[in-house]
Amino acid sequence: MRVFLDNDRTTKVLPEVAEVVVKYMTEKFARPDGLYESAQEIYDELEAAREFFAKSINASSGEEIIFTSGATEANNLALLGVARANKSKGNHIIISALEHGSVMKIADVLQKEGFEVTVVPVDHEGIIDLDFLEKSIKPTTILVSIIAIGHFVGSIMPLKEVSQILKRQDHRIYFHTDAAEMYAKFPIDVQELGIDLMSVSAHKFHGPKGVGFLYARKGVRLQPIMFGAESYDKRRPGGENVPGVMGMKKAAELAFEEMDQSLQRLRELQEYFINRVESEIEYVVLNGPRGEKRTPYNVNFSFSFIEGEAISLALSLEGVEVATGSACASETLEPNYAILAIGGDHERAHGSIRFTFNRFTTKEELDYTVDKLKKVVSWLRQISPIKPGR
Amino acid sequence: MRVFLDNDRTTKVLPEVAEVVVKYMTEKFARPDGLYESAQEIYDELEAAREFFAKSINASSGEEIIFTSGATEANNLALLGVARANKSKGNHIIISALEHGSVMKIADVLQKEGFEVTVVPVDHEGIIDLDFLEKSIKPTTILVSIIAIGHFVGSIMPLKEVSQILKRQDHRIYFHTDAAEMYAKFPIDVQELGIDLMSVSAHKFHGPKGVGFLYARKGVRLQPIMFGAESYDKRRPGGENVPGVMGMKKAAELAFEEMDQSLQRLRELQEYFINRVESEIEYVVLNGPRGEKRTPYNVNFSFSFIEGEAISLALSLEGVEVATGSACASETLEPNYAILAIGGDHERAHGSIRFTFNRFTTKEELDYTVDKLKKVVSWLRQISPIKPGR
Amino acid sequence: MLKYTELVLDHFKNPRNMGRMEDADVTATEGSIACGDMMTVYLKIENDRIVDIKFESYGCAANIATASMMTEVVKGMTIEEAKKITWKDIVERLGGLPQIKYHCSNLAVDTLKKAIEEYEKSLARK
Ligand SMILES: Cc1ncc(COP(=O)(O)O)c(C=O)c1O
Ligand SMILES: Cc1ncc(COP(=O)(O)O)c(C=O)c1O
Ligand code: FES
Ligand code: FES
Repeated sequence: MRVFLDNDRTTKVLPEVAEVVVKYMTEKFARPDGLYESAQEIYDELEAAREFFAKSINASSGEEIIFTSGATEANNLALLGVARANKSKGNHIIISALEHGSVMKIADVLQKEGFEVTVVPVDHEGIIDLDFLEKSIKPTTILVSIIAIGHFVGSIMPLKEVSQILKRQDHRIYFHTDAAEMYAKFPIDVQELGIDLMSVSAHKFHGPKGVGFLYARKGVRLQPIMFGAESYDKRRPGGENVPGVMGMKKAAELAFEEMDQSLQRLRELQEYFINRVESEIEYVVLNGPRGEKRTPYNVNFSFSFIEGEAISLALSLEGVEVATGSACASETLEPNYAILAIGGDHERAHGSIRFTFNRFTTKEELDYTVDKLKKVVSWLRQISPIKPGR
Repeated sequence: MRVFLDNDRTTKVLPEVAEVVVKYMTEKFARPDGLYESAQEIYDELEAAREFFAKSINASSGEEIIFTSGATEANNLALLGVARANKSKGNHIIISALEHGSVMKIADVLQKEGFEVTVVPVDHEGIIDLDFLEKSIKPTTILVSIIAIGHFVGSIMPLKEVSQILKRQDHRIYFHTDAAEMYAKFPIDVQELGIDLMSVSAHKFHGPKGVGFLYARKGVRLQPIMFGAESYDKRRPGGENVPGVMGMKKAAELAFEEMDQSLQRLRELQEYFINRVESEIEYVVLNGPRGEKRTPYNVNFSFSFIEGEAISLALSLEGVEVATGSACASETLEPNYAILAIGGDHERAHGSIRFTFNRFTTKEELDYTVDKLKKVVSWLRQISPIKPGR
Repeated sequence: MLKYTELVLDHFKNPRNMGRMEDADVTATEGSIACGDMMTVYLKIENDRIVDIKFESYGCAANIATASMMTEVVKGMTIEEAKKITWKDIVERLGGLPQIKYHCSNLAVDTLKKAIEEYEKSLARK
């Protein structure tokens, strides 16, 4: 049995989605800018796709959707784009301590470009400190970027509360959220949540790799990060990835159809999984919150006395594929920043394993996973010189 | 019959390529950075793909290949990347008058960032003026970007002569070429041609849209245009488009297999097509060079007394899809800059039609095209108030 | 990117000489939990020869596999021979390791050396 529980990293494309991609690669292959009929058809379909994505988040118009090569590019366009285009208004930016690595890196770059960056801490459950956020706002604050679901530990961020804080200020502050792990899993209403910019990636919800979009509310000024010839969308030039966009649309349609049932079903599975692990394996700590505050797509445990790279490798030899926050598994040999941000120490990061589900994850797969996990953990603990109580 | 002769804009993906894309979407869907076996397999396959592309242009190592979302991004990374990373060495850049719109636009942006840009003119055949190029070099010149095949008019640029000029200088000047219309159609040897950076796009040779690469010779300093988390290639972060890259590889393999025969066959077809048009339609001018100096994939005619948008629309109603340089077909209502650059006037741009082939283009398709063209041109000339000799 | 050889994976899956030794002549521990890797080596020595060796390891797969290989290599060696063992010998026997793992694979040989030192100190005391 092979159980893929690294769905936060990427997901498998569904056959229905692949079919659409193939159709736009091999039949409807024109680009929207030709003068002939097949091109005009593609133009109309891209427009319809933008309308679809706009509707799916209650945006007011398809023009607010900018197709990109994924969420990393969307994050770059949002943060670099807003910061560079609005620097006459201020040079202060706020992000959270649980942003995805791309936002972290972009913030570093903006700092080098002369922007001031405040990182809002999170509590031990991975929820941002709203007071701290409010107090860090200055007259020069132009942009706040808070990830929709806390990186690695699965905490659902209080996006609405953030936007309420921003709306109370005397000046306009743009609100961006990286929703790569939320879109097509949860309902999102950008009006209700007060979101101005939002990043999405198709390969996180069974869509193709290399495509995503940025939602940018009308009126938000953005400086492009790439420049090109006259094309379908001036804010993002280049040959339009029509098969990617149409595949992403199909994937989103399928996801939205099943959204409520999936959330309900996964919530139960998640509880079941957490219960089994906590009752059948000793010395484990759940990283991140429990219940409503946690996405049902994520479970994250630290196993004491053993190391995460060894755990994940041993699990993969049993057919179970997961992620770890261990320093030993990272290129930079740094322990996972998300675990440190929620107050964990190096050891807790070291033994952390992230299990991320998709909407097709089954109870059988999770049972298999727990069985293998028990085996692997007890075996590695046998090898370890560190024993409980010593 | 439907005859697609706008292959410079994009091409149809081959079934063999689509098959590969589907395999990497639905089966081998992991990303290269996981710790489990399926991820490590993908890592190896991406490495092998880089080696393949490196070999295909006689580059010295796979590390010199950076996967991008297409040639527009590759051009941005090359021009913005080299200019911004090397501005301490100089601020002068040279491009040609027949660059693709993306390079033109990027050069504008660099000018706003404080760089000085020289545009090398072309002769009436669309070949760059090497003397002018050599004379415009200054001690502050850091980058020369010359498109491999002149935009719109199909002139093959003397890349080797350009690099010889650059090598004769006292200081190092990087040489970039936008080879989107040359790669996988012609043999390219970056050592022999002295190319330091080269942009490629898969959808120009029956590969997927949304993927391409930049070749960057070892030692060339580049500042990324996007920033992100630890990933497969630091110079271009973001979820790797594995299906796109593997599809591009398949498309290139197929193209390289048939390269010589295709070039030979298309050269004959091109001559046949030009001859038929010139002998059967009056008042036509071939835009761009003849013979060896022209890519066999491009034919471009101006038809006097009539306008290109009308011609191309009328042709498309007959099933023939082409491009035009008419101002009427452009968003900005500007006549095509390539026709002006080769010394044509507004009228010539107005009546210009570009026919671009792919390696599967047949004699039957071209015969059909000439027949429809004759019909359309004579009909539009009947309508036109401008008559020869008046 | 972590890529292990078949032999490394084999030593990881089936570590040789793994576990505690209750009647060891000498025991040494190197590394720390905070640092992220830690190892204990137990030696049984007769007539200056390592007649038995066991290890325990807290760390990644490379850490475990190098420890396992190290025990296999030195078991049966004289103390003098064992002192000449280098980290490079072990890594070569494993068919190589990813470069990023070099630092932690040192630990196996370091811990062995420390155990030998302890043993020699205890002899000197006698
Ligand atoms: C010469 C040239 N450069 C760059 C591009 C842009 O390529 P892409 O569509 O991959 O961004 C094209 C095609 O539009 C082209 O023909
Ligand atoms: C929260 C979050 N943001 C951004 C990204 C990057 O997305 P992409 O792979 O589309 O660049 C990811 C996935 O890696 C993610 O999980
Ligand atoms: S124990 Fe940390 S890298 Fe091996
Ligand atoms: S992981 Fe810290 S030294 Fe090996």
